[in-house]
Amino acid sequence: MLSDLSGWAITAVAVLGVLSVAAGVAVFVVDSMARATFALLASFLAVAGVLLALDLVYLAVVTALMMTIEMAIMAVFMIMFMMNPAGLMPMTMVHNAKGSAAVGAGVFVLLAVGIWTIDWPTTNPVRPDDSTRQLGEAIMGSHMLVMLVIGIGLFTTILAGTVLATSRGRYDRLGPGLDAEHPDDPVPGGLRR
Amino acid sequence: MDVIARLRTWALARPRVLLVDAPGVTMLRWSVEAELDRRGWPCAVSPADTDLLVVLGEPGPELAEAVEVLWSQVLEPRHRVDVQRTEDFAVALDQGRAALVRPAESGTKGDGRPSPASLLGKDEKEDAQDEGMGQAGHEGMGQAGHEGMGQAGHEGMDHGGGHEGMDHGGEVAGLPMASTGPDRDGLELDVLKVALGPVLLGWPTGLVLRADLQGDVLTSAELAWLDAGTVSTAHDQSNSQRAALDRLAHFLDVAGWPTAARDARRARDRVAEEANRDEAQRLAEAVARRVSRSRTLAWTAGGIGRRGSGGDALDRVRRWCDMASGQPVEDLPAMSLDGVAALVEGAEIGSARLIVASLDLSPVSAVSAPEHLHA
Amino acid sequence: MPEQTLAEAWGLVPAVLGIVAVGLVLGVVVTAVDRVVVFGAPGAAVEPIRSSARLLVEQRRTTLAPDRLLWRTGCVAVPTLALLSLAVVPVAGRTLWSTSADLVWFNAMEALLWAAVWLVGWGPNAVHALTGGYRFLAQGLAYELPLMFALITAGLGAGSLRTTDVVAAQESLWFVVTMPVAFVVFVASAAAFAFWGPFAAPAAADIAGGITSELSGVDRLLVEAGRAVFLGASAAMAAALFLGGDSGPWLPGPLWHLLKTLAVVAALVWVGRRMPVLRPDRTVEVGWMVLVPLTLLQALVVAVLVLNGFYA
Amino acid sequence: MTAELVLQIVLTVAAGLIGVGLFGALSQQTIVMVMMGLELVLNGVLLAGGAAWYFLAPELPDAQMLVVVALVVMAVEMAMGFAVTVAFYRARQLDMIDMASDLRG
Repeated sequence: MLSDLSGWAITAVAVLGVLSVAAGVAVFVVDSMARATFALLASFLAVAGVLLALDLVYLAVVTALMMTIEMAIMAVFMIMFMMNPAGLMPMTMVHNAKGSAAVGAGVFVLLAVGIWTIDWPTTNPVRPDDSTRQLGEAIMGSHMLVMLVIGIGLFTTILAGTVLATSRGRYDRLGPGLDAEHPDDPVPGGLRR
Repeated sequence: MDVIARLRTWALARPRVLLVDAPGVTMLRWSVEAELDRRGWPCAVSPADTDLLVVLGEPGPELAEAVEVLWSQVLEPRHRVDVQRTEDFAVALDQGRAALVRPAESGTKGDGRPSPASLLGKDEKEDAQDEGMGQAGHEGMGQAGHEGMGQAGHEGMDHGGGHEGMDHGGEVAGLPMASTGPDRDGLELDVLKVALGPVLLGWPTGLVLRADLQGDVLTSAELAWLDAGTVSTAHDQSNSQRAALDRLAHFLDVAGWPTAARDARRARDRVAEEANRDEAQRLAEAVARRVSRSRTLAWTAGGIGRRGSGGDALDRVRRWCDMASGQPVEDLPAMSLDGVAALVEGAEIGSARLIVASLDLSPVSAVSAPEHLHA
Repeated sequence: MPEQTLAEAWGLVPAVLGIVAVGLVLGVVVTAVDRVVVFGAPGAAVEPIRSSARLLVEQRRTTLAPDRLLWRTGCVAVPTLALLSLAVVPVAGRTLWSTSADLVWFNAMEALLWAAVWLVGWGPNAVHALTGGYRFLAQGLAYELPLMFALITAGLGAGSLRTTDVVAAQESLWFVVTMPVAFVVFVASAAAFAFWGPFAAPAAADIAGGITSELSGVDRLLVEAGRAVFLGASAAMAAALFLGGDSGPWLPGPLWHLLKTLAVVAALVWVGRRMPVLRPDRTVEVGWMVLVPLTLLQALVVAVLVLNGFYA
Repeated sequence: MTAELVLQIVLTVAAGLIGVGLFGALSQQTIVMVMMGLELVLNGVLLAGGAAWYFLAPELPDAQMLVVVALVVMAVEMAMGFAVTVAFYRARQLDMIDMASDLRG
């Protein structure tokens, strides 16, 4: 929504940026799995806020939408499968923390050096009226192949995820001849099939 | 100051009421419910939601203790009213509201409100096996561990942590951690010990359901009456049509159908008034027809709690509908608590509540059933 | 830009205050209509305000070992998100702020509401509250996609994700005529996300109030207000997306929009209170197996109509 | 403040997210926490992609497409991660049951 960078926008971007990194650090600092999940969500929302300031409305809102749903589901998994979901018992579950920290810091330094030494070509680019329209037309036009691949990839993911996660197939539900009148489910659904 | 006092009076003019009925005071409860409906005072579903705790009759020692725990969870402004006789209740309710409106003197806040942790200690003696409670996760029990729990168990219960993996058996906030157990879906979810009752909306007061909760599925359920054996056997001999309407109202409360529950209660109260029999009959038939013909109720509550010859929860409710509209229906044999426990075994917590609400359980019938559980 | 936002027209602060006021009024209206139906007494209309005042004088609940930070965050987030979702609903012909992705914004706010409500259930460290939180997650997941497709269908018909464009595209024909399924699904999903009426399982009496079971005082007020405001905002959105927003003869536009919103609220409460709470293990299957394909089919029909120039 | 400086600040933030995410992905012991580290890395990619679009090439949709792809990668990673975790839990339990029957036999 800002066509030029006002002082307000720069301040907002800086604050949100700091917030996103701080929340990212919090993910691995807090004991509680629920808090870790929501710290990650806070990090995503801060990045979405920056994208909003950068005029990428659709991408910002979609980031918030997708990541919220993902984190809500993630919270359940964290609580189901992880120790210490509420963080009432202090504990650490890391291995090779020093080496990992060195790698993380090293990559950051490397990237930062690159970022601050490169001469970025920011010469008054032409801005589209509507970034959402630009993206939509790219998806349905010049970049359609990307979208096709993404679509197939997502569909594959749905199938693979379902296969991996379920333990009951149709033979369990409908009997060896697949001829049971009603599927044998632990909880009957609402369709009375 | 005056304005504030007036605002306070206005704000608390219709307090939310949590009713606790000791066994054997059915008629008193009916009159109080009718009065509350007339005044438009809503019913509370949890202690956090309560302004006025109304205890009807004289609870036995165990129930009285549970009511104490419940009372400790009600938040200021709060007031407790004990009603023994039918003629007192209107005055008692007025006094209760007046006491509620009076601002608490500064400094009294917190008096009589033990910290959650101290409640835990108190309850420990009562139920050692309730610990552990870990629901999904979080550790630490909610307020008051259990039993008392009035309402809902929720309070209470919660806790332990979910930890899988680490069976350190440690304690957190005074509560042992939960452990995991095999479950229906093969996912080794945490096992939380819960106690439902003895005071819940649409739940026979004094009944306590102890079970393991995994996710929202109850396993290894056990049912018991508080004060079992000491209950007076004086059963209110009331009109079966009114009793059926009352049970129907309870079931509809649990099923989350407030308008139908309200109509069932109003019909129940009208039936008692001799003045207008025809209209009362019409109301009773209308609500019975509405419930028994409801497709959505059949869809949502059908097929649960199936019991040999007695049909499922929905069939039992439809029998009550027939009774409520005045048709003669032969009685189903009373069910033992073990039988009920078998019905709720493996049920989702909401279905379990519906199943219990669809059975006419009372401490009296339990005493007559030989194999009932003792607490 | 041809269309102006409320913030540009009135100034930012008055516009935000105006939207908050509209949200609160809608919330009170929804609650009042609901109370009148539930208690069966016309006098119940003042009860929402009385309850709010009573909750303000009440103590806040504490439980043992709660996750206080997340709990309070959830409680504050619920009404905030409900008001934010109102930011893209046209009021007096303009939205508080207008983006090129208004419909997705509305959807995102409702997804965030989902996370916030789960936090309200998680925070107090109590069985019934957490059970309510899980029910809400399952219900939200099943109704998220149908709601998304319903919103997108309206955007598809208008060729824009901007709500003011969607309203403008209905000048000749209300979208509800060609998108009845999307309209019904939108309103039902909104009720599901506000855990209200037949979709109140996360806060139902069978789990002692579920996510609201441990709430009292100002926390309860925030959550209850949030769900009422969200229902009101959704009704206003439904009126804008499917019922032509502020178009109508004789009366001024905003009044028409208000009337349509009230009609949606009244219809929702009237239908919703005629049935018991639907248990989530029954409703989620309907969401996944019936509503998702149905809304996709609806979108397909609308897409074909768009290609034929029906909406042009 | 020049656009270049703002770009550099935003990119530094993105680099910070990537660094923190890498630390987490490498140091955590459980699948779900490793996934959270990877998500943080991708979060940095989102931010960098958005900044690149705004400051460097807003006339082209390529940077936006990069962000879309990063979002999809996140979704796929999450979905597969959860599925694998569930499968792993089931397998672990099956193992335990197998072991028990071995003992008996």
